[in-house]
Amino acid sequence: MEILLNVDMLLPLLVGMPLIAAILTTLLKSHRLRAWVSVAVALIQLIIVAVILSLLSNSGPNLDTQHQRYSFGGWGAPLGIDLSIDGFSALMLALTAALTLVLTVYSCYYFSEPHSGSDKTVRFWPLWWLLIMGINGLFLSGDIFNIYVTLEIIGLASVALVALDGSRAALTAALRYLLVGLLGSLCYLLAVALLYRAYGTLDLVQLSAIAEPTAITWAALGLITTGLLLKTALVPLHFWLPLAHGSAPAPVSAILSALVVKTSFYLLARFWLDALAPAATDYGLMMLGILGAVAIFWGSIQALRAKRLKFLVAYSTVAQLGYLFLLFPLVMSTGDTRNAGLTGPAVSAVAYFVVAHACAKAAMFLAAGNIMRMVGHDEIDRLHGLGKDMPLSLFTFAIAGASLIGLPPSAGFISKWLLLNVAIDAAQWWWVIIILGGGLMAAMYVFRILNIAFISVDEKAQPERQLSANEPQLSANELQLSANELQLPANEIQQGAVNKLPMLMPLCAFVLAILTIVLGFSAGLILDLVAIGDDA
Amino acid sequence: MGFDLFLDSCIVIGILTLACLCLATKNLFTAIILFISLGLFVTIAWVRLDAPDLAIAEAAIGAGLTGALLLATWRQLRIEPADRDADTGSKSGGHNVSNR
Amino acid sequence: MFQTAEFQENNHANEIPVVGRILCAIAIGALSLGLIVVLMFTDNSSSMLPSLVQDKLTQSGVDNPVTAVLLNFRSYDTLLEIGVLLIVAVAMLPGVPVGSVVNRDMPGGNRPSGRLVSIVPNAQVNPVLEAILRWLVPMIIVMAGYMLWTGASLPGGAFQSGALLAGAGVLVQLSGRIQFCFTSTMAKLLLTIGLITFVIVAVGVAAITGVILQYPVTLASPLILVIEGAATLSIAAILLLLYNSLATQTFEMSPEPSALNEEPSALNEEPSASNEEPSASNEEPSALDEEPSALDEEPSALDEEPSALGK
Amino acid sequence: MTQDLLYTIASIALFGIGLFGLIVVRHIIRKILAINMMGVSVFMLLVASASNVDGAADPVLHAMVLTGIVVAIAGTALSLFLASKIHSLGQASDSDGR
Repeated sequence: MEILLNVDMLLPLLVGMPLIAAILTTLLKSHRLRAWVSVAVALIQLIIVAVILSLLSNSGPNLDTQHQRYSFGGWGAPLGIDLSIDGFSALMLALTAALTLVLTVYSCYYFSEPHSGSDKTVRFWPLWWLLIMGINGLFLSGDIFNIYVTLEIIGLASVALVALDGSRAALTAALRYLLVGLLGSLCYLLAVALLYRAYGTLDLVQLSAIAEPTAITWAALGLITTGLLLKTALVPLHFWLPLAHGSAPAPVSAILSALVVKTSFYLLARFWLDALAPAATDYGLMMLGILGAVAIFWGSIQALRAKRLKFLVAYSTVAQLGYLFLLFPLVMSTGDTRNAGLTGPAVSAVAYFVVAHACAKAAMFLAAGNIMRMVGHDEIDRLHGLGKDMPLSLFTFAIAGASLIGLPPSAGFISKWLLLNVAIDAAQWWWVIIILGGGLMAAMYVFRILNIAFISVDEKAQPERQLSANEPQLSANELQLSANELQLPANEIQQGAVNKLPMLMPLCAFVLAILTIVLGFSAGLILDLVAIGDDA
Repeated sequence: MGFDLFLDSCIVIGILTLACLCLATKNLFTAIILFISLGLFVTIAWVRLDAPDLAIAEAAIGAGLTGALLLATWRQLRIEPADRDADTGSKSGGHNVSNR
Repeated sequence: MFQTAEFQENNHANEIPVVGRILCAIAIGALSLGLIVVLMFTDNSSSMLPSLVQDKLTQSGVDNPVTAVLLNFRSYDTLLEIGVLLIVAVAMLPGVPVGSVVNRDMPGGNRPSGRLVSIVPNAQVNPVLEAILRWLVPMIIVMAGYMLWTGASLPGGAFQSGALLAGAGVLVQLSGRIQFCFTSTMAKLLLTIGLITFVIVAVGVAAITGVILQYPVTLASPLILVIEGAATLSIAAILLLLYNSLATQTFEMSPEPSALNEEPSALNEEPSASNEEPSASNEEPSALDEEPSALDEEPSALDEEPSALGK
Repeated sequence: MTQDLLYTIASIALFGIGLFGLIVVRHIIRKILAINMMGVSVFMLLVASASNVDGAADPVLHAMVLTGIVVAIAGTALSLFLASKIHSLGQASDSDGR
């Protein structure tokens, strides 16, 4: 068994399966068939990742990283391209596979709505799978130019998915996102050119071995940081995110917030703490942390002021991304973990945070998508009394929100607890204030929604009628539906039957929300995983 | 060596000048044509830099097809119902594209 | 910076103020200068990669080192890159009138679906152009094939010859006689054939050598040619699709799908609109090889689009 | 002053011009042109780096640039497509009165 199943043999499958799915979904004519293929591939992908994880954790923490590489074409690192995996990237892959499965199932139902046109699935599935391929490829890649290609795949596929809606707002958001993405990847490519010029290699491991703190390395690191900050949407460069994430179809918003922005964060962590760690200065690390702190507050304030639910969730992403950047100053002061790759307590805490946020945010976007689907809009002021109509979706929103706030049984709580611990250990008490303050503000914007949705039931009927009057473009069908909604404030499942909201749609969101709770109880699993490859 | 360097300098100066002109010119069509010429200059630069593979690719893709795409889009942007009504083209619906 | 997609040329209202421009210029200038200085005072590492490529060239199955890198040493990059092209192709794929499902967003009838290449029944074709194309297009196709074949040893390869083929397609489409439709199954097969072949070969050689994309040395040369051939077809198809989508977009967006060649008034704008072209292109008469010809038949290619809009 | 240094300097200058254009220019097509210039400048840096090795030029860099050119046209096409679609939607909303 051990001989047959090596970890490295499975790595190319994670790129290959989505690619095959993309080809099949391009060629298949029936959209039912496309959906089945997608679900099947998502399942296979999850199984592969599960096998990889079990093999990795069996081989214990002290494994030789050289064995976890796969050389395409058998050429080996400097000449060919290697895939590599360590604890952090394994965690990211697991997260990707899990989210992909849930979101794929959700998308099957989301895009089957009659009036959206089945034409969309013709584009959606190939783009979806190419995006997954890019994400998997990026997490696995061990070659800086190959990372550029995967970055472009992710960027272009995300843009195409955002534009899928076809509305003017969505297209404008997509175009802006595309320009930002292209600028970001060009900065990255320029840095690759500088690094190759200076060091003559494209391999990440070799680069980390020979990188020196010279001017050209700093220039390259600066360019990489600028380019990837644009793509991660850290605060001064976040201007594109709310519109793009807020205008996309629900499953696309979910994957953009949960995974796509994390890919460029992952790269930043990879370069600052691993590949170019010798060139990372305390000043730069501190700067990233401060920007993160600003992001937490700015994003939260904007979320409090948002008028539409999806924009609130998108601004919440801006805020939550700020926490990730606390990684950099926190690593700085636990000095001994520098140069040790992506391991150590700060990395564990942030990795946990990434997972917690991804699940919670995906759940939130799916819940928002359900609300939009049911009600026909997502304007916060008109969501009164929704809690009675869509209890499961709102409950999902509440659980996910609790995780974002950091309330006890959730994964969000554990991740913030870990971050606080690291901050106190590192004697950087000021982050403690920021983390707690950010949680408080998250509570404010989450409860703002819950308050409107659950408590103000008596005002419900009127806004609903206003909705019908205000939006003349609603078809007769939809008017009928909202009338049904008024007459049948029964439970969610009956509602679903009437509104053609399949039960699985709120259920998918709910599964993700439950996942944040489950992760809260089994934190050890994730922390062990990140520790893989830790030499200590 | 001296002549080679002179030639390279000319190409480089040509590229930079074309880039500036392309962004500075008032007419969008001219800008696109200048960009295509920039692509041709870059093709020559690739030849000078001993990269014939790239020169062919740049001529075909960078200058040729990109130029075709740009011109096709430019044509699309010109087609407007508003333009047809008020064909003076001064300020038609805020979308006066080709403004000379 | 990227506030909205703007189409105004000289809209002074929301232009960045002069001070902002100057500050911006100074900042960018300083950064560029810094980078130049850094680059000037950094020794280039003598990378060992070029010599490594030379060493392994005999095992790669081709003589052109660039082709060897693209399709053997770093073939994974090339695979992903065709994936990039497929993303854009799918994103720009024209809308499909799906069988029984009535879709109000999609125009129904103006595209002859089912066939990749179709002849426009009563197109206005420039006779001179068509005569030229009759000679030029076969020559380009032969040229592309030659470039693909010699890509193993001389400059050239899949991308170049794919781009050439696409260029031929663009010219043919510009002539107005023939139009392409990318919604057919055949077209989709063409768009993906490069990736399909690549994946099949990658997995196939893994069955022999045990490593994905590791070609057996004796088979490397034909396998690379097979991949390149398929990739050429896909690249050409995708690039042509990109042009096609951009050039005929108003078809899809038009509220009235059936309006075709029925509005004489729509053609009236052409003379006035194309008046600027001679004056504008006079500035660069020499630098262009193919653009003048591309512009010449603009009216003939245009006669479809405005009519779709006109009402 | 050698050939590769000349092209290196030019490439950085072109990058600066492109970046400046991207920020300052308003028209969307010009922004796309500026992005393309930046792309060309990065390619130029790569090719200039390739040519300075004694003897044959570095094929790895050439392959990278070839990949980059194809990726660049993909991005350009997508952005032009979106721009043109937004433009035509603007018309549609004008004429439909939506």
